[in-house]
Amino acid sequence: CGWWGGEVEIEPAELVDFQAEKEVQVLWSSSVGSGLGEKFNKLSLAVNGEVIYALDVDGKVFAVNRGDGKEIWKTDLDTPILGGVGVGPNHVAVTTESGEVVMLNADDGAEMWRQQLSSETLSPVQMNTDIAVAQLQNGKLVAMDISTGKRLWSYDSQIPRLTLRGTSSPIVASNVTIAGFANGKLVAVRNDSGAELWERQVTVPEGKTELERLIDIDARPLYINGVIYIVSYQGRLVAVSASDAQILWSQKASSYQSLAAGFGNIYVSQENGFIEAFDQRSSASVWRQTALENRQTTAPEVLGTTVAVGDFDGYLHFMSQVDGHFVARYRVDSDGMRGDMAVVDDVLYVLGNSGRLVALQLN
Amino acid sequence: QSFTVEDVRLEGLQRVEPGLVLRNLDIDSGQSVDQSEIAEATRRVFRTGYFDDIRIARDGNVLIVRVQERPAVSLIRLEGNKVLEDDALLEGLKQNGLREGDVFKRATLEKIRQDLLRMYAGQGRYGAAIEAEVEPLSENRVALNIDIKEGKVATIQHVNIVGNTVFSDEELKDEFSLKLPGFWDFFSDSDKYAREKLAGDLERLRSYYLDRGYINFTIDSSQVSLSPDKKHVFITVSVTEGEKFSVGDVTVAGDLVVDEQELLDAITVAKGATFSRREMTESQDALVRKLGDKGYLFANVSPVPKINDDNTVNLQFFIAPGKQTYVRRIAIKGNTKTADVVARRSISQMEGGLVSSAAIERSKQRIAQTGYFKDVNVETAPVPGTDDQVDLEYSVVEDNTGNFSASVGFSQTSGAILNLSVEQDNFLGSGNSVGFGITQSDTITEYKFSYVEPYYTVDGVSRGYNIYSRETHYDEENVSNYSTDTLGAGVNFGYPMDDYQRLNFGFNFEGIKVKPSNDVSQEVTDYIDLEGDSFNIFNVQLSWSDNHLNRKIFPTEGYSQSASIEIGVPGSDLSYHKEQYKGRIYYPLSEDSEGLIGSLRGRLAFAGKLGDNEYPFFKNYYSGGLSSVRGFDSNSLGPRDSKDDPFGGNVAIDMSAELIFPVPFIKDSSSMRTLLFADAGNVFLTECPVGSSGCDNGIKLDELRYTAGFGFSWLTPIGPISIALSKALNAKDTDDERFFEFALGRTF
Amino acid sequence: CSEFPGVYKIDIPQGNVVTQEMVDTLRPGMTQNQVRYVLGTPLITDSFNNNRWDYIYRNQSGETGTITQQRLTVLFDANGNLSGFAGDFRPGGNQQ
Amino acid sequence: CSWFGGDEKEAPDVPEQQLYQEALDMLESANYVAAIEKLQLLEARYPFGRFSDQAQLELIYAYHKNYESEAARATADRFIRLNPNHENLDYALYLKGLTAFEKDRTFFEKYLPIDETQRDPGSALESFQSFQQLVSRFPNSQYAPDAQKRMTYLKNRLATYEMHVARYYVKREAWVAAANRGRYVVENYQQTPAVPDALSVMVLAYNELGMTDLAADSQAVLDANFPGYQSNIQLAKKESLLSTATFGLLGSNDSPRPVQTAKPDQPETKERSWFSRLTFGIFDNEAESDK
Repeated sequence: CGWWGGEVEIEPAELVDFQAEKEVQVLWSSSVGSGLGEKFNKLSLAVNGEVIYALDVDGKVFAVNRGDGKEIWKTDLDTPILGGVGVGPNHVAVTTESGEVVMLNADDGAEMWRQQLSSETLSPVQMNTDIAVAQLQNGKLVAMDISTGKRLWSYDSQIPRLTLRGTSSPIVASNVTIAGFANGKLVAVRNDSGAELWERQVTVPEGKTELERLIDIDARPLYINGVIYIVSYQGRLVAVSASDAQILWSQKASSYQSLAAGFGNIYVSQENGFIEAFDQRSSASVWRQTALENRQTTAPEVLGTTVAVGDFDGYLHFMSQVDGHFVARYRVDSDGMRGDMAVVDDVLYVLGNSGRLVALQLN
Repeated sequence: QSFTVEDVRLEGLQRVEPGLVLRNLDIDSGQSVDQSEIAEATRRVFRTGYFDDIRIARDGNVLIVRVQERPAVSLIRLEGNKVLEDDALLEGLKQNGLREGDVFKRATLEKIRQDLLRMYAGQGRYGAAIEAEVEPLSENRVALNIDIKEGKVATIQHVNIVGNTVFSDEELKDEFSLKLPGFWDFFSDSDKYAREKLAGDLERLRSYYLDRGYINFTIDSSQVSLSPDKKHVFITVSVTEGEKFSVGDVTVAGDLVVDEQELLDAITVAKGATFSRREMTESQDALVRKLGDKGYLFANVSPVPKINDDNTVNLQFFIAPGKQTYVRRIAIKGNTKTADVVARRSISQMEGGLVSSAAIERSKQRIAQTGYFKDVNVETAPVPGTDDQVDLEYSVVEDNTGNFSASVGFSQTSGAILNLSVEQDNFLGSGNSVGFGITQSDTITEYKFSYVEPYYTVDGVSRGYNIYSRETHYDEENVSNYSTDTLGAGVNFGYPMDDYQRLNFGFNFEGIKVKPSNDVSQEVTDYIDLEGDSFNIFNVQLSWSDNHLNRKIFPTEGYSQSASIEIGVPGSDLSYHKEQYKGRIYYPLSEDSEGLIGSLRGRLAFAGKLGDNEYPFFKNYYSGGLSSVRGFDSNSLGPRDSKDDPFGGNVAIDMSAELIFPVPFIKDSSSMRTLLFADAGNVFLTECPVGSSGCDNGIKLDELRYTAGFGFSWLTPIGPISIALSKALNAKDTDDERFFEFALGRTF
Repeated sequence: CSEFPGVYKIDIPQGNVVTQEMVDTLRPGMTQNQVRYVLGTPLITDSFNNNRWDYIYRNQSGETGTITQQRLTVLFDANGNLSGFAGDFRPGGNQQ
Repeated sequence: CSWFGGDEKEAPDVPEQQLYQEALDMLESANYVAAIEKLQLLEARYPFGRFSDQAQLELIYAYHKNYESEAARATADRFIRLNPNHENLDYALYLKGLTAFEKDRTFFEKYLPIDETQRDPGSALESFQSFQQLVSRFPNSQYAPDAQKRMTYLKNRLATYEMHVARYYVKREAWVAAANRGRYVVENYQQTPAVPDALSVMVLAYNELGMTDLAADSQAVLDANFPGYQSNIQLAKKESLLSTATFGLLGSNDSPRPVQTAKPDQPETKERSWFSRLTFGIFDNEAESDK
């Protein structure tokens, strides 16, 4: 309670020391653009084949070779970018602050088409072979033809006026798209017409104030052999069977980060910084790591036998998937980390807030 | 089995009133009760929530009710709250039914946490965290210790408008009151998110488009989102602009009780112009006012836009006049010192007469123009039981300047003033202005009596007279050194030419004796040789004034101008003519009434000789000082006589531009005014006065002096005080500059 | 000419404005409320005569000083119904 | 760990009886501010205590004596609302009337020769109503006689105020306004000294309005109740501008203006030209403006 500080805030937990069991090896690292800005936008990178696509908040999109980090091409849209990078068969999509979806050619970064939407798109545009679906901040899904950008259909879900910043990002399968909304609903729509197939209420809002009633689904639905796992803010972690949309099990949880899975567990990076593992079948809580309280942990990624999580100070924490004890730690970016990470062939790719792109391995 | 209760005895009561228990028990002596009725009574008492345990026993025919009171909260201790003070929080809890001395009920703890969290959420502090626990005290009382972490206020991180093509984001965001944290955001709270402010901003955004022709503009969605750490707020507004429309033909329909052309003239919306909702509403108000002037106070005008497909919109104003309304009674409130008639005579709306909204408003302005009141408001209340009669109530706030200004004053020009005069416009609240007294200072000794009755007749014909004897030592007032003894008497009267203009006439007699002091300047001695040193002058003054200011004390709007001519009538010892024009205009620069006001002021004066005698130098104009060009010693500008003392001139020009801004840091600043000013002015001599060895005569505009500075006026109970801090911009080394000027008895 | 040459005097409108059309719609036997609806609320209801209403209109023009005056007295019978009227208006309409 | 917070002021738990006694002593020694503080504490700490009713009454009295008329009125209203049939409710009503009676006369104005009846009656009405409630509900209360006297004073003051306004409207020649003001006095303030003047105004106004029958009625009532009463209210004499300017030396007084009954199609009078206004209408030719 400092004399000048005035406002007393909730303090993030200090770093605990531990016996490192694995050693972090950095394959390569390079600096990409001017970073992700402070507007709390989760500008996540994306990997497609041998190429990593990253971006910065001022509108520059980079394609970098996955092996050595060398830049393949760079396009400058010269307008602020809001959503992360979406990748398709031969396409790279980003969304701008003025509400446009810009589709670039994956080979050379040339602009293929541009489509004006009615609101901001804060999460990566998802694509399958022929349609690209953007999820807007005002609760709309808009599907566009992947080659021409022509609007095919749009689905509107009524969301409350006060929501959490950021949206989930839909799974676009061959004939159905599954998306989680800020009203705590998980919805499946037909790709051909946008008509609603089914809708499940993941969490029911309680409490009086708008604050207590926030139940956004900002995590991306996770599909593992026939079951969709989804978590909402101030609500529940739920497993839904993809075939008949029945809720298999649910556990109390609160997270706005995407999920990860490994060793039969589902890993949740809770809102208060706790990392928890739930058994995929029985939903029992296998272990819970509480040392990262209030450190604004990012979405978890599974790397080998560990599960990795970044935090607001830019530290990358590796925990054993078996019981959650710390295995290694490495500081990626002093500006902190927000975006989602990516793992391909046991290599973890991380884009820090200052624009530092790192590829690293554990051994 | 039941038994008749002879008496009821209560045991274990400490704080709660016996009456409360008995009322809920609801068993009175002589009533026969059985087991189930007693159980029911116990449940009723228990439901009051004051008791932990209730046991009913029977002693013969006496019912014994033994209660165990729940602990009372004797103290609520708050820890860690800085932004919301203790009593603000306690007050909030009290409103939700929890205060010291209350009984501590089970759900109280959780309720406290929720109430406090809600209070902080209301302040935009979504990140607050609160823990409350109970600490038992002696005598069945408890203390509640509440530990608060207030967290930061959620600031606006990002305002984004999507879908706007015609106007840029920056242009639109200027209209918002919610701003991104600016460099001085610690001062304003415009970056703190509040839902009502957002609603207001969206309305301003809509008006911005509707006022520029985009009649089909819609706001599709306005999304407010919060960062997970609850410190930042993001606002996204998606809009559809639609086409730009211009005005088609404008018509008036419905029960036109006033001839159509007069109504059409009141409408400012022109055919072919870009459609603007603001203009449409202004025209609507103009029509309502026009109908109000003709007695239809409750008239209703509704503009009906009809959209054509050629991007034009036809506007039809539909008129529903309602009944002609009359004023039954006019009440005047708040005048504890001023007589009712003094305010009532300025009201042109008559009791028992047809209502005219223009007259009601104009009367409010006329009362304010008397200068006796600091603030005037009018309210119209329909008379119950009738649909065509209203009562008016003019509420005034009296100017608190005291009746007497027997004061010891000080001003640069005349040093310490010992002033035992009663200078009172609204003498004893009679509305007449009376002045008598003695003023003694090193430049002026004056005995005077003046009396003016502004409303000698009921239509505002004013009449008054004054008698004075004054000895002015100009040498003290750093003007050429001579002094004058004047004995004068005069009569004046005036009358209104219309609602705003007045004509005033004055007939005065002056006996002036000029006394040159020892080293007097050549001009004075030569003048006296030529014309002698004592004169009896009979002069006639005719002045015209046109006053549209909204009030006399610290006007904020409107203009006023006056032109006057004074003729020393040929045949008296000295004849001359003096003409003067003065003008002032105030113009509010920002919509809200408390904002900036610009004002311009100007004086143009000319004088010359009439008949055979030379123009009397002691009737010269002077410039410099608080009333003309601030920043120069008073009367020091203009030509100098042979003794290098200011001689004045027969032509005077001064102008001033002022920027009036709200008084910072002071809440009730209705009796203060702060302004920045730029003055310019000087006096000139068209031809050299007799006896001067050569003077730079003629009106030379490059001789005008410019100054700029800060002015402050304050209406204190003992009289108005004015202060000016000014800097001359093009002073010559011979000028006497004056950085700080102060005077009691004048306001800017 | 007016005795204060040039002095601006305000008009002094007093009383209810009553027009011939209003008078024409009057029917004997009307209740007080019906009369009030047609003619408006009378500004003069004398304290000593409660079965008659006086609609007087007087305007003293500020410009010319001339006074225009117009008067209508409405009379009610014992149980408060319109029984007749007098004043500067010709009884128009189909007077029963 | 607040930097300035200091320790939570731990109000000692003074028993109810002692607190009330201390408050009474303060009242005795006319230390009203301290008394108010003690009584407020008592009310907060022991809302249902034995002394709460009596404490309320003492609080109203303390506010009144401390010139806090707003607080006194509010506390009195709350007391009357909370215990409608309390035995010394009359005291509360009396105090409420008293504070309104003194309310708008600031210290300064009491000593200036200002005719109070010409000023805003405002709280006089409120004071009158409180006393009226007191007298009607507690006719034999010890405060009733004094309340009655104050009511008559207030009634006279309100009536005189009405007459001042009536005189202005006579001077203004707004006859409907004057008649209604007169009528208001006659109907609301019967036994006050202003009634004869009110009747005279009604007679004058009705005559000027040409309603001679109504004028006769009023005159009859005036003669019946105040035989031979000569009121000083009459038509303001017309003075020409010249005579005003020269204090009556020159210029003549004109006769009252001609009365015209309105012809239904009254011609719109011509807007006076600027020239004729500036030259006082002297150069207007006869035909142009109708005399």
